[in-house]
Amino acid sequence: MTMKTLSGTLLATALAMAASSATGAEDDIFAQYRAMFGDDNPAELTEFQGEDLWNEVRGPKQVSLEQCDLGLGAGVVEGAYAQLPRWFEDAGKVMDLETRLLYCMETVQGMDVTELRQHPFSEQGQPQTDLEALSAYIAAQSKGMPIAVPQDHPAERAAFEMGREQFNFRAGPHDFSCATCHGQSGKRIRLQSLLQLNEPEGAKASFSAWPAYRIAQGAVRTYEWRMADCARQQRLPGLVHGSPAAIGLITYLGVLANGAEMDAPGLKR
Amino acid sequence: MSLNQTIIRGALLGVLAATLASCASTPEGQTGTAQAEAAKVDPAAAKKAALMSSFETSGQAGMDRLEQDHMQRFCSEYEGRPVPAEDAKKIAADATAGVRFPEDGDFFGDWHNGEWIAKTGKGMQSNDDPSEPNGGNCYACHQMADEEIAYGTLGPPLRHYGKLRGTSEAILRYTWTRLWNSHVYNTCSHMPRFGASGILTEQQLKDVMAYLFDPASPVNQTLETAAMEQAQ
Amino acid sequence: MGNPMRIRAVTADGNTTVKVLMSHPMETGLRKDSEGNLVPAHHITTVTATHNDKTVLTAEWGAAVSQNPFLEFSFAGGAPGDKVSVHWVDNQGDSRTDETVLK
Amino acid sequence: MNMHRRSFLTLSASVLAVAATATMWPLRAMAEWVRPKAAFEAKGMDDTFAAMGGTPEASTDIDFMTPEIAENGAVVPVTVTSKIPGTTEISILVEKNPNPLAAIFVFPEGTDPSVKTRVKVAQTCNLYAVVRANGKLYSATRETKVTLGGCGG
Repeated sequence: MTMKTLSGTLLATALAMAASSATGAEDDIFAQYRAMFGDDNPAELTEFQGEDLWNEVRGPKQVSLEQCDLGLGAGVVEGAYAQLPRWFEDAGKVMDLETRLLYCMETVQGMDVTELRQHPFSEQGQPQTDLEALSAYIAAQSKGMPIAVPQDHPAERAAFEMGREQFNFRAGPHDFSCATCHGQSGKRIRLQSLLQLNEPEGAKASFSAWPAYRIAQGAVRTYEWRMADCARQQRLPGLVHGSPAAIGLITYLGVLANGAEMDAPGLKR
Repeated sequence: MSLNQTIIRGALLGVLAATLASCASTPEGQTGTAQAEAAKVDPAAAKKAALMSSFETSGQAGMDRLEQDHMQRFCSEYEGRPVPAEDAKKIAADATAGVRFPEDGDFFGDWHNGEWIAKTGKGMQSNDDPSEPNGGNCYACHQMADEEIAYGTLGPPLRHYGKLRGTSEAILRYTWTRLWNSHVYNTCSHMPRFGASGILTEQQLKDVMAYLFDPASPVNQTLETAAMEQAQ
Repeated sequence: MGNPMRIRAVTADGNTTVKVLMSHPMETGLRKDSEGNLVPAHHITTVTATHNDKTVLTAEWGAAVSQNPFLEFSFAGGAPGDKVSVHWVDNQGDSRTDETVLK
Repeated sequence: MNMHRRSFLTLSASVLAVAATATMWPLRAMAEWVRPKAAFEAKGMDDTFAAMGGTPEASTDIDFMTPEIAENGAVVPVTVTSKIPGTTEISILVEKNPNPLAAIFVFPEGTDPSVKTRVKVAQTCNLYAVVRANGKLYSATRETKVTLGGCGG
């Protein structure tokens, strides 16, 4: 367990304030509110749970997830999240962290993850799901590392392209696409500043902060949750967890965010 | 589906017949190897299959919502880019043809209801109750009344809307049309087609009109006035 | 038995600053679940912090302290090897104690 | 559980010193800790102050920090530091919550009369930091606006 000093906290706060002004959000009226949180993020409680789950011997095969390859070799968690989604030869597809974790629980531990795949996110007031806890822990192990989502395999490039198209896909009764809200810079919805996600600056701010502790829900939410909840607000049908569109969007945002430092779990409204 | 959408969809069949035909022949929800097979045959079909496998019906949000009409398809393609003039003309013409003005000729309802609509963001989401009225969520994107500081900036500010513009027949028809289908004036507008897509009822549109134009509506007051009146 | 707390304690210039994150729903008793039923009140009522055996803070809380509560305070003293311990009790009789050792 | 009991007794001993001046206040009334239930259950500021032993006097010697505008009322960070000599308690009250009293912090000798926590604020209203020092109550007030942040859906 790392012990952060108070001066570290102050530095982080100062950096957070500097960052918010650097992104042209000087007029962000929530800057003071966010700065008051410092780096004391309740997501840490979920990271702990995730760490235990990662190391725990579970499932019919009675092994821990330390046998799981997140892309950098079996059991390597440090830096793994910053390089996902990526192509996995064993599964024959591009997977993000959440899809990969379910795959490992299924194949490595022999667990039945049907239920978890159907309900990957906890209900309000309920304990975090294993997937949320594991995601928080794994993402935190990439803190400070540069995002490097690969575009080597043709399927990785295809995922990026699908994500780009999905981002602009207008549909449903309100004609909304991701770009409706996230295609311009310096805008806000109600009082919430909106990131422009189809260019690197906004994508970096987004990708590096998820998973995040969502204050409104008192829980850590994952990047797949973020995608699915945007789809809900776009009035689209339910975005399937681990689906081509979900992985595509995450790949698209990740590649645009390449080079930025991971700083998840973040803290969000 | 509204009459207007049906018309647009009809037009779309003419313009993009070839693409659509191949899409229409693709069964929904193909996955895995079927997807790979389709990719070899037709990339458009594969794309469609991947899309359909990515969503599932949730509450009132059915899979039919993934079917794009002409405007949606076109504006997705031209997102963030200038729209070719010819196409813009056609979209605007289709939009104009679909506008329905109030049958009784009265543009105004109750601004109090209009205020509720402007402030309410619920409606037509998968987790919304379809038996409840839809909101319009105007404040998500527009500044309106002084007293509401939580407004968005995706759309232009509408503060003192009626006070600044008056209530001529022309401005009423213009505003109604904006609410009904913004693409009449602004091709690939990001504003939902509240009338054309059936998000708000005719009565609700009248209520929003009243909220925008009524001199008594908070939209047309300055905060000091509102405070003084409250005190009296 | 509740979930573990996260306690950080840092000594500088003869003063020890303690930061605590607790895992607790802090239900007010006024929230309805997805089926429309009221979720019963469930919140921490008392928090006690000790430095070795000395009480350094006591707190009485209502349901208006936020979910997954955060608490920061500081006391005079603290030396490497000292124990800082935090204990809470909630209105349903649950409790939890965690501690950290000063470095 | 032993440690728990012992710490409570230590605390009780330390607060007994000022018990004589505030007999109404349950925390000081007995050798064993008593939660001031009535104060936590009181509705409205007047009743809450009454249950706490009186209306506090406004003081500029309390550093009270809350955000001017909160993105989410469910979690509003607050910081209170009392510069009033003899401070033994800091309470945080939220005017328009169903029960205004959110928390009481008791500071034994050697602990800085300063605390940082996060509270729920149901709607835009005043927050109060109430300090008990030498049996008297002092307060500082700040307004925090609670707004709709996101898409509203």
